[in-house]
Amino acid sequence: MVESVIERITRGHFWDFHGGIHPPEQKMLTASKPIKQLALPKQLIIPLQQHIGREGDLLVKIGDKVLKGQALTLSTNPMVVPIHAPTSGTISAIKMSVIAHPSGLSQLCVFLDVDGEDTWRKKTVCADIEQLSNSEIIEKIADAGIAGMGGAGFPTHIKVNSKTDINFLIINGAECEPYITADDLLMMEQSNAIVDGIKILDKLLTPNFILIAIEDNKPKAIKALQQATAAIEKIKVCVVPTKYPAGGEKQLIQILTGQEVPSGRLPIHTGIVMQNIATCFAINDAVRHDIPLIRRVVTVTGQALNKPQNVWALLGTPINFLLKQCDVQAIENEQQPVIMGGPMMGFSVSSELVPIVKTSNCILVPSKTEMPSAFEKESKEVECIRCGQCSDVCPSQLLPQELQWSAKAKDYPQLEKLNLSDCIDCGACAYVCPSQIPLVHYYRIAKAEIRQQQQLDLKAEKAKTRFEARNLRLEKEKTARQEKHKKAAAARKAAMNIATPEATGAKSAVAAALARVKAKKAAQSQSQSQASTAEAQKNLAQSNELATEATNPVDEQKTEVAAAIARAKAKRILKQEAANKPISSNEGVKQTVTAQLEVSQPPSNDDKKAIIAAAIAKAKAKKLSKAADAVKSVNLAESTAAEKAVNLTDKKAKIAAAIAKAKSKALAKKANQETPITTAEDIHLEKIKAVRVESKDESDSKANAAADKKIRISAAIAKAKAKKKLKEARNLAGTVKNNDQDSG
Amino acid sequence: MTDYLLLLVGTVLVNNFVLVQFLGLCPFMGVSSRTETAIGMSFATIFVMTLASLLSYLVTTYLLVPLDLEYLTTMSFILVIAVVVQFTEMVVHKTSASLYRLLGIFLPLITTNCAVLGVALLNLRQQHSFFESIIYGFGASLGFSLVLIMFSAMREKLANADVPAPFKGTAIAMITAGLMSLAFLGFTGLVKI
Amino acid sequence: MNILLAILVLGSIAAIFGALLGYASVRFKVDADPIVEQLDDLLPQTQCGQCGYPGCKPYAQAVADGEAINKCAPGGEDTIKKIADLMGVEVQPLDESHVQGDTTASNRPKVAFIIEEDCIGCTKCIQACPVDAIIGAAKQMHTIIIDECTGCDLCVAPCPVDCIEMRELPDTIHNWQWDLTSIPVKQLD
Amino acid sequence: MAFWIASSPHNHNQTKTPNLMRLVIYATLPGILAQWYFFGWGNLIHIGIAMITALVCEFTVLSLRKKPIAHELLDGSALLTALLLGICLPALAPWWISVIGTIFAIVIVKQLYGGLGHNPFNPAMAGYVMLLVSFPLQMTLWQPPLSLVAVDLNFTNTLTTILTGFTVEGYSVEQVRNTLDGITMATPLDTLKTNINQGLTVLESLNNPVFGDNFALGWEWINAGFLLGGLFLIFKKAIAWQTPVSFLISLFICSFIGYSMSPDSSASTMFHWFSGATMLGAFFILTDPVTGATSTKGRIIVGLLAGLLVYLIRTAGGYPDGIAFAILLCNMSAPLIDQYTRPRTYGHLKGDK
Repeated sequence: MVESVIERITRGHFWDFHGGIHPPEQKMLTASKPIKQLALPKQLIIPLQQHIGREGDLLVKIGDKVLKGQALTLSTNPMVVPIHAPTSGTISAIKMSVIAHPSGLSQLCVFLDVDGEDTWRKKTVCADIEQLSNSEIIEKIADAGIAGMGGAGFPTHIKVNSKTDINFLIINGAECEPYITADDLLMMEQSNAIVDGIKILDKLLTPNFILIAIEDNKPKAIKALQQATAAIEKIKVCVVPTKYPAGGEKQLIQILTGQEVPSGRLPIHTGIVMQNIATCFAINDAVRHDIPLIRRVVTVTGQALNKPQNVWALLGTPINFLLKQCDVQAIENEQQPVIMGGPMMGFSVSSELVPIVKTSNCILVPSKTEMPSAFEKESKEVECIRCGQCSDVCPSQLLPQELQWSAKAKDYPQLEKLNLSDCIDCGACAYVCPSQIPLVHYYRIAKAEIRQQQQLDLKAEKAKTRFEARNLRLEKEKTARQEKHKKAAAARKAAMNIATPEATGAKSAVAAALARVKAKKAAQSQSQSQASTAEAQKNLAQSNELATEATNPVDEQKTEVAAAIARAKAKRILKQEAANKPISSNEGVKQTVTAQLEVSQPPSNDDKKAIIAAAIAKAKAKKLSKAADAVKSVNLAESTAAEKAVNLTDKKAKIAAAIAKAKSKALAKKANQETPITTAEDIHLEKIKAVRVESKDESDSKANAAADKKIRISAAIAKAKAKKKLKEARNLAGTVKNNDQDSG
Repeated sequence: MTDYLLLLVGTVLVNNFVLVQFLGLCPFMGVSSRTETAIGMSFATIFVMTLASLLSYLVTTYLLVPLDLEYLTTMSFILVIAVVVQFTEMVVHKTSASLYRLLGIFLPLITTNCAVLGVALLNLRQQHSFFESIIYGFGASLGFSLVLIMFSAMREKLANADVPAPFKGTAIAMITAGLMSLAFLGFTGLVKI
Repeated sequence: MNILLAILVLGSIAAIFGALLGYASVRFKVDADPIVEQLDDLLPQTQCGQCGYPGCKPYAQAVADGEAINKCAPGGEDTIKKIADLMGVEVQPLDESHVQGDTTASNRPKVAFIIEEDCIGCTKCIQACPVDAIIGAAKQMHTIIIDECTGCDLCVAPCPVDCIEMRELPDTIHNWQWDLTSIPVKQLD
Repeated sequence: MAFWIASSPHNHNQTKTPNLMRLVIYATLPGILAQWYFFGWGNLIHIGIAMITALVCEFTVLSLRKKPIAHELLDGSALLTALLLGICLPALAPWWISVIGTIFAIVIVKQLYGGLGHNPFNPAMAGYVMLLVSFPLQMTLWQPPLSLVAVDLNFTNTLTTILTGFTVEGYSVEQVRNTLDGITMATPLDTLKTNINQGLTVLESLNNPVFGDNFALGWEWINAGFLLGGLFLIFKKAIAWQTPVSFLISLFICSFIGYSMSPDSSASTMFHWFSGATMLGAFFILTDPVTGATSTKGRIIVGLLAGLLVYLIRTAGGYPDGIAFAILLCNMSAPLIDQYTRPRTYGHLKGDK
């Protein structure tokens, strides 16, 4: 199979992909002029994210002076690609700015005021790459911030770090989009550097064959690369017929190997890796010369420019600078489309401040005569007549018109059935549509909505499980509570049976309980101890009255007896409370005052326990939060060095929290207050992990250690306290029970 | 053999139950909004109609005629059809729960599909033999299925059409059915029965 | 005599068929399909309770038992249509009496937001949240886990100091819907 | 200078639907010229009437629906429908035939479905079939080729016949249709069918002057004209070649089988190709993208089916020519065929949809 593929290629026979179009190429505008070196712009706008993946962590702050090639962000994750200062200067701002995205939305960008000196940071040039191990090379590629420069911007170091056997390494120099000649010129001028880059890739991936695919409309580039690779057996320069979109990854693979990449999979699964020409050049720069990805060739073209040509643009150069360099003809009262990328798949930009990023290969400023459809204010869309020209040109063999009907009807299941996800947005269908339907636009909207729907479904699924978990928990708590109530009721019943039979009516017992409650409430406040005694006496009188009312008025003697008993009980309670008072006030001092004071539930056995548990938890939570604050400050101050330490404290905090949780659980036995307790712990965990960043003091690593210690201490304290509390609570429960029995 | 073939072609195309004789319009309009449903309904109807014409032939020939009870024809046919439909419903429910749900009320409503009773009564009137009855029933249901499936595919296409509001839904479906009927007139005289 | 014969014949046919069907119903017995699960899958799982049931699952159960299908405000007409398809009933317009809050404003997804300076830490919203998306403790400031919030706005009403409001999620390049008309165009001189 | 936002692709090959329609209209010219040469002014007058009616109908419906009138009125689709209907009508049919036919075609078959692009049936053919079924008498008022007609059918005579039923000199339609020999004429297909039914062999019936020297006097040249126009359209890539080719092959095979089985009662293959509306149907009506199948495979299947149906209806059916019916039946089955002939998408295995 492999042999026959190579045989065919050496004979110059290729496969064909379905469909495809031949739009006017217009490459002659720029193909004959060399790549121009530009003067430095005044300011560069460097978006933090220029690739697929996530933003890196900022390493610089406003006012910092940076040198050319210095890293501005740090990669902490394989999907994060760092960015570098394209030249030396001062960071003047770090703020949201319009980025190179069709939406015209803003993202965080570093504004670099250029000092004009262009001073390099220290470079370590590598003389012999043979001395480097593969992992060292990959690290260099990752550190240089290289992401696929053909359009998608997939991090290159992931793509070249493949474990599977690679059959073909395909170097994509097809550049099928009209107008664009950036790769063409690069191949003409830098063919040796590109081949050196390919050699590095060869070392990393060890493919069986390396195919360089170039469309047959670039004779000079073909010649240059053929000369540069003449000595290397493994590399084959493949001259493929010109047809849009031959440069699409899947299409090029089909042309060269006749294989199709299965839907939903990557080429690497079929043993194929594809790299862009410009990426190869950048890899060579990064590995051999320690030059990170800070510049690229950009084709600035279109008939609205007087001097269209390819330029070496620093990343972050705003397009208005480029347009001025190429002498744009401003048309009065005319809305001029400025397209980043080619005419088929590029997007129009909304602001002159949009910067060049790693994936921008072309700035196209067409004149009205050459591209009238780009100027149309209103869509000239008419109804589809099912002529089928779109399906004839679709490189994915989809049915664009049926997709269009379904997209308009928002019939997403049908769209998925028609394999909308296999659409590569090449725009061939919309290009040929006689009804001028913006087909690709419909698909994009539908794709975005399908994606969002999937996310919503995922979210709904999560919400469902969370809701069910919550319900389960509430249910458990409820049954637990009921169980306890049952037990308590049984205990009361038993107590009543033991107590003197007809001494107290039920009502007097209630009255007594009421009195008890009030007395207790009064007694709890330390500062009002005097008043509370008085109040308790008042309560005594009240309970007396109540008791009087309660008992049968016919038998006065009995009433009196009952009242006396009630009074006696109340007195005893009062004494008891007085005895309890110091303990509780002590508690109040030890714990946070707020925690105790707000508790005002009737002190039944269970509730009391719960209150205590809540108090403990709260106190602990506070301590934890203090610790957390410390951690936060540390985190800010020493972001790199302290990271491991933070992780440590994080762990400790977690352990402490877990202990506290376990204890409070044991204590509270899922009483009412459990919900806030657990969530209280959650909040602090959450905070420790990562929340808002606002800190005033910059403590050093000692503070970190201190925080660590603090947490441990607080955990220990909490443990001790919990033990004490437990004891007390048991005692208290015992006395209360005794009281009950007595009163009964 | 040729006769049977002609009878089949005649019932499927020339005297199509739906588009020429206008029988069974209720499920024709009701379950034609999706092709999947229409195919399911077609199989159910083919099964019911073939079995019903067979059973009704047996009931007439061996029960009602010997006992001189021809006036009970309609009643006993209804009984036969109801049983066959009920049976079909159970089978469908067992074999394909999703189809069962898709067909919904129209599955038991095959009972009231006038094409089913029609085929039984027409068999009687045209004095078909046993095999002719079966072929007639099969052909009628085949014709029904053919146009039902075609119609459903058209309606799926129509779902995206920009139909004026007053004609949306059933109205435009009826117009489409009328145009289909017009097209089927082309088969007139194809088979002389 | 004739009538008797007729009755006899019809009766015997009916009896035979009846027996046949009886056998068939045993032979082709189908267990009840788990309709509640399917309904629950169709519902948006905001657990908002606007339908009058404490969550989506209970409402799914209720619909399976014959409750009206048009009470799910967050799901809107799409959901009603899907339920109608599943249940084999007519599509009904959304029951407006079950719509709380201002649904006309926009269809953009919203999440709850706690104005943290105003929060007094009463935990009432925590108890109201059906998906435990609010964290905080008594006397502590609360906050919303945005990723978990379903936008049901059940926490808005219980807040005694009105410090919770529903805010639209901001547009990012990740959730942008290709609405080209919304792009602000800047002038280039 | 201000920025202008648009979605990609920003380029377009600048083809337009109205241009496509206009191209198809031009391509009918050779056929129409042949028709005019052999049958006089009748069809041209009908085309004119139909076109005016079509524009009026479109205007009315579009204004009722508050759609952009100028835009859609001039897209050429209504004119094309009227043109095709006018070509198909018998030359001497009364004027209201084309008016009713066009109203039916435009209002009911096209606009009720939402206008261009939405109609599942070809409007011209649906209109024709409706007329054929509803007004069988008027729709068989075929006129013999001019060379066989006794009356001098100049423009005014034809016009008055169409408008009033009588020529200027006062001949009725029936009289006009009589040939020099005093025989009422029918189309060659009609004549052949009647003769075969009467037990005559094909060879015997070919003696009838209506068949001329080759297969069908006049008709063969009209068909040749439409064939020419069709080839032009295929050359310009305005229509897909699959449908007409597979249709003609299918018709050829069917008629060849029939002819070789019983040469006496079957017309030759070339007679089928060059009589009736075969070429018009093959290149101008079956290829209507709106009502046909969209995939390549689907187009071939539709063509084959149409060929079979045309042959069946011509030889065994009750109507002399089956093109219109066959096309409507194909329109009916096209959506179903489309559903089952979807091409395999890149990266998907066969059968894995």
